Amino acid sequence: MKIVVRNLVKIFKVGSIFSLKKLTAVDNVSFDILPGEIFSLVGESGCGKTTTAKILLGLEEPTAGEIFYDETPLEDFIRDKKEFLKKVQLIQQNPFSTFNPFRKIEDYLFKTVLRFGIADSREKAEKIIDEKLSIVGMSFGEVRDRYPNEFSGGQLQRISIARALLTNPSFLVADEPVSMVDASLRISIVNLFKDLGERFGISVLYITHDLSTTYYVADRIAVMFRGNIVEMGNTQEVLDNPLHPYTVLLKVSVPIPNPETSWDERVDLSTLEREEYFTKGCKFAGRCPHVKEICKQLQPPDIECGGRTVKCWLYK
Amino acid sequence: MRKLMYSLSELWEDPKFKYSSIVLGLLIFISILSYFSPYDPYKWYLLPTNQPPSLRHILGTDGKGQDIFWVLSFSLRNSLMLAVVAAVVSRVIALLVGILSGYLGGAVDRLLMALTDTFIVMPVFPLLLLLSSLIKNYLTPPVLGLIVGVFSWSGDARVVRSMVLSLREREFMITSKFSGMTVKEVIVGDLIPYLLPIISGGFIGSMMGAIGFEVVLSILGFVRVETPTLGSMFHWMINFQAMLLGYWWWVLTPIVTAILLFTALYTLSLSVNEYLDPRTRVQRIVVVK
Amino acid sequence: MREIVTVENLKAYYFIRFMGNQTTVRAVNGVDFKVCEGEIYGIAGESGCGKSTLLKVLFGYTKPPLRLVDGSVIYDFDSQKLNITAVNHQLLRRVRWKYISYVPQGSMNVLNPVRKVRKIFMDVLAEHTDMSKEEAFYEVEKYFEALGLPLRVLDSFPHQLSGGMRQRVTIALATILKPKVILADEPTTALDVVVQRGVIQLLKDIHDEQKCTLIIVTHDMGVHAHLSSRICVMYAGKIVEEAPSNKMFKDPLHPYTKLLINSLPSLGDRRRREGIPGAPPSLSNLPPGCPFHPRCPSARSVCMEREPALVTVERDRRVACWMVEG
Amino acid sequence: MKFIKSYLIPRIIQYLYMVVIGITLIFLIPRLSPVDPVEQILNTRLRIQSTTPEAILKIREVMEELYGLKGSLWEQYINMWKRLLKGDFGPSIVYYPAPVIVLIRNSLPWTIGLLTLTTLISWFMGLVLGTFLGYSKKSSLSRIWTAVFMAINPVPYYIFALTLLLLFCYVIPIFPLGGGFSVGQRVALTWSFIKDVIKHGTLPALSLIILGLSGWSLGTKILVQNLSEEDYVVYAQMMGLSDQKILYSYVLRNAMLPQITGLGLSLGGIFGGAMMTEILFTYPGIGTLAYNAVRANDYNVMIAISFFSIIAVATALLILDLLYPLIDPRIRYR
Repeated sequence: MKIVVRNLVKIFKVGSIFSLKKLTAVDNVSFDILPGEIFSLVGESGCGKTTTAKILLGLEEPTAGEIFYDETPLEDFIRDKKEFLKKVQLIQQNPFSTFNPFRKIEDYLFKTVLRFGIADSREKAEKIIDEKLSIVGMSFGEVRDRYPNEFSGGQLQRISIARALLTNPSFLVADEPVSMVDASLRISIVNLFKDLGERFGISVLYITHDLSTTYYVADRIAVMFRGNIVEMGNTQEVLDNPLHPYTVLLKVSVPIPNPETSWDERVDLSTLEREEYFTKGCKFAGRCPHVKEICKQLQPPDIECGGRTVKCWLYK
Repeated sequence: MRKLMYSLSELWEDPKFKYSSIVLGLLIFISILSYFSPYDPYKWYLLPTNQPPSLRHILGTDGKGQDIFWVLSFSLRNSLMLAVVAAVVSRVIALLVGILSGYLGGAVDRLLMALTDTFIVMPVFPLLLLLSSLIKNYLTPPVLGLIVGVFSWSGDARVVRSMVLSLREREFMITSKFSGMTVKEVIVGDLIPYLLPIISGGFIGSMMGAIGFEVVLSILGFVRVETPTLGSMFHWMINFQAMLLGYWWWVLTPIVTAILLFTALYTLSLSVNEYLDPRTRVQRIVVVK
Repeated sequence: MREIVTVENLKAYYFIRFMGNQTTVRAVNGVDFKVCEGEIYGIAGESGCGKSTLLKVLFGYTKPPLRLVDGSVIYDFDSQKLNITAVNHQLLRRVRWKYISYVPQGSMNVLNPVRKVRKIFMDVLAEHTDMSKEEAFYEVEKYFEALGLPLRVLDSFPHQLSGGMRQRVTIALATILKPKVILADEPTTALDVVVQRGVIQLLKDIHDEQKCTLIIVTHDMGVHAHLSSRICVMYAGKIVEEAPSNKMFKDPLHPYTKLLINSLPSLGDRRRREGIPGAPPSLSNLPPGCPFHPRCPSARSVCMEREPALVTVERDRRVACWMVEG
Repeated sequence: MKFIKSYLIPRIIQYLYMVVIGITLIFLIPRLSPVDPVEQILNTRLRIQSTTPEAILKIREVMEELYGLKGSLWEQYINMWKRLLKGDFGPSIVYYPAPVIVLIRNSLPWTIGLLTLTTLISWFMGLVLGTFLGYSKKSSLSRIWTAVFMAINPVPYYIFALTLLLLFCYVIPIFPLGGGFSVGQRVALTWSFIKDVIKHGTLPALSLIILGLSGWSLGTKILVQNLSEEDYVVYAQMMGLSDQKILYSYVLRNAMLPQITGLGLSLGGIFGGAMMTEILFTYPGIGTLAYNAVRANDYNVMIAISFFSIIAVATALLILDLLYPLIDPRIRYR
């Protein structure tokens, strides 16, 4: 499935009715996700990546902007709720809270299969469930009659992926799918995503703050900062040679598991994180090492630069 | 069903639960006996008055010439019925208002919460007094239960709402949605397990409140005291000055019964609340297996 | 160099009872190691391997259901030796913060929500020094300036601070008395990368400045690579490998360490990697023999029957594996 | 300024709204009930003395006037508001022609004196004792106290009060049977009068304090127990802070927040709570007044008491809401 997002804006109203403050969580964001591609939204907490995902999933209303699923506008597509949820599925961040601890795992799996008309009897459903579980390296026997907290985080995240695959979706949103999973199990889950595009042609929106797994798994990347996409392009190109100063900062902050790479230069931490949303110029101007006068006055436009987009005055 | 039996057997390990269920069981048994009573509870002076306990009348007779044991049996039946009606009514309203308000949000939420707040500031006691004195002749125990129920849901509706509000933000609610679950399934499967402690604790609490309220109304003479209830037993006992005349069996019967009933309900709610606490319940699922 | 912490055969279990069912969680199951003065000693391992519990025991904080079963933790300060598992409550309170302090996991809720940050610092100073109120007031400011933290934070309530700032405040709180040993439990977990780097920087600065000893627990091997000088890897309540960090990353000996390090994706490398099969064992139901054998690709029959001891293979390396002979 | 706009005004609107709805309900309930109070009074009067139909009509008219039952429902409603705003609750039926407001003015000090004092005492003692019970829950002293309170707590108030009466008025007669002061005492601010009032007030106060204390203690105990497991309390223990410091600045400070709400609500609710005490101890307060009013269908008195009751609870809630930002910084800086 091809997803097109154009000029997406989401403004939250904070405070009470008497002292409204507008917070632009997603600020004029545009991107495409191609069929069978893993597209990654990368950024720190509060950069708007999760809000963007929620809008794509129909869980949040956009303030402005357009979204198309294979040319169909989101508003039209979502009208048939069953069809929408069949085509668009998600995997959440924390496997321990993805499932209600008082509900059996199989409850979720059977409901998904039966409600979306994938199978019409429990026997057939069980076969389909077993099939999808085997994709993630598990079987129905392991899951039968058991509750979520009888599983480890890694297992739960596999089940979560299998559940999302049950409806044979064309688009999968994965919101930080491995950040709560143990290191030894993380890569095997990331590998599942790697295969999804190749084996099933599913488009994946992979949301994360972890550049290492993004580099490993994503085809294209968009780096978000305070609601803006500041840099977008081919993952390898962007991360091997970042252009935007924020991408550079992100990259050098990744703790690489190799003691020989040392951190020489020091980083400055913003103490005014909330204020950065409300600045009128470039939102990174406050801590950018290359800041110019224009950066403080005017928000930079999206600039095409060697096959990628950068939102920075340096490249004008 | 198997799960329920298992839970009961687990609860039985708790001495609090054991005590309260034995006492309540006994009281319920006595109240059921009323269906086999040899006497009509509304007829006075069928028996010699003020007889101390004997084999014929195990709790003696009172100043109205009635057998105290059989009066007690009818009274317990009526008081318990009233309590259950009040508890069911107030729980149903509290859950309905709380869940609707928290789940739907928006204008519905504001409207329902405005209503709830009003009921919170209402001076329930004087108002109920006024009401019951006005319709004294219509006040059968179930009607009184209904009235008490209608006036005692507001606090818990707020608690339910705030719990639903926080549950609504949980990730598993989104999973349920993407698994195609219906609103009913989400409420039953995702919300109710977390609301159980407040439902059960509130149920027992409003039972206690309703019984106590009936006793107060009866002592004050604001209900039809001819109907045998725990409260009317107090009423006649005080009215006939049984205390001053030294008819200890008549004085002690309602007092001991009331204390037994209230302590049993109280310990039952403590024990059940401990058992239903979601934190320990989640852990127990694994340990039990 | 002088050994400041000596841990011997430490065993600490959680005894949990539910409605008549008793379970024993062997969180720390026979751990021994030594830490030298001025070192940054890293403890690595996945969730549920007992590393956080170990740190609590090192701090002398064993509260039911956690109970110390065996072993000792001996601190060797200039003047005296101290077995923290066997000192009384009074002495423990005097030693804590002044000599040994603790940076907790997740600073979200460790600061009293109704108390200003400055007050919390002054509580600590009032308890452990004989400073007057005014002296304490300025001492806190001086320390914040030295660490490069904004002073306005002092007059805020904890909920007004961002997660990263709260974590840095917590670190400052743990180090204001310049303790000899600092125990840090996952100090960078749940922080954004840039903030995480700032926190690591802060810990390093404090270490260089105060010449203290740092014992740091984290599951993030990347953080260990940048912070720890020596690392031990825990698995199922035990240390399976211990080595200086450059050797650990370059040439891991234990199969678990090997798989763990090789499974980490890194920037600039898209080659396919494989994860470790299976899942970590439950600490209340350990497999017989080597606890890693069900997941180990090179397990032999001996691994299923007997547990390997942690043996010294080189001067500064120890491994617990039948495949590696000392 | 921002505080007034975003905090004060919405709350005052809410306050007015609650008062209006509450009073409207009080207005509606008797009118919706199937019984006509005038009819009821007429019936009882007519049983005693025979009257001509014209006289009955006359009496009925006068009664309807007194009750505010003249005209359409809407007119009655508007009239009620007009009178309420003037502080005019009409005359009492029982003590005709004494105005209701005077009756209330005479009863109010007794109720407020007894109930406010006992509520404050039991709240404060409950807070202190409950904190002790919760923080040192393993000591045997704490266990004994908890057991005692758990035994007292479910006992219904009237049984408890009756037992006290039996014990201290009949078995060991050290307190007077009831009343606010001895018959024949002159109501004046003299030493002997005050002593008399205290003597009469002790037993009802005791009954309220003991039951209240057990409730507040157990509530605080649970709060403190839960708070003791909070990360910041555990961390304060790790920091080596003294138990006093932790109890006072870390535990109690946080336990206060919900308990102050509780105090406010029960202070607001003293009119409702007063009734049983005052009747059992024949204490001359609002409760007794309400009791007599209900028995004699003294409708205006009931309306007036309900009105004050609503105002009291709503005002208590408003004051709490306004105080909350001062106690809890999390609300102040939202």
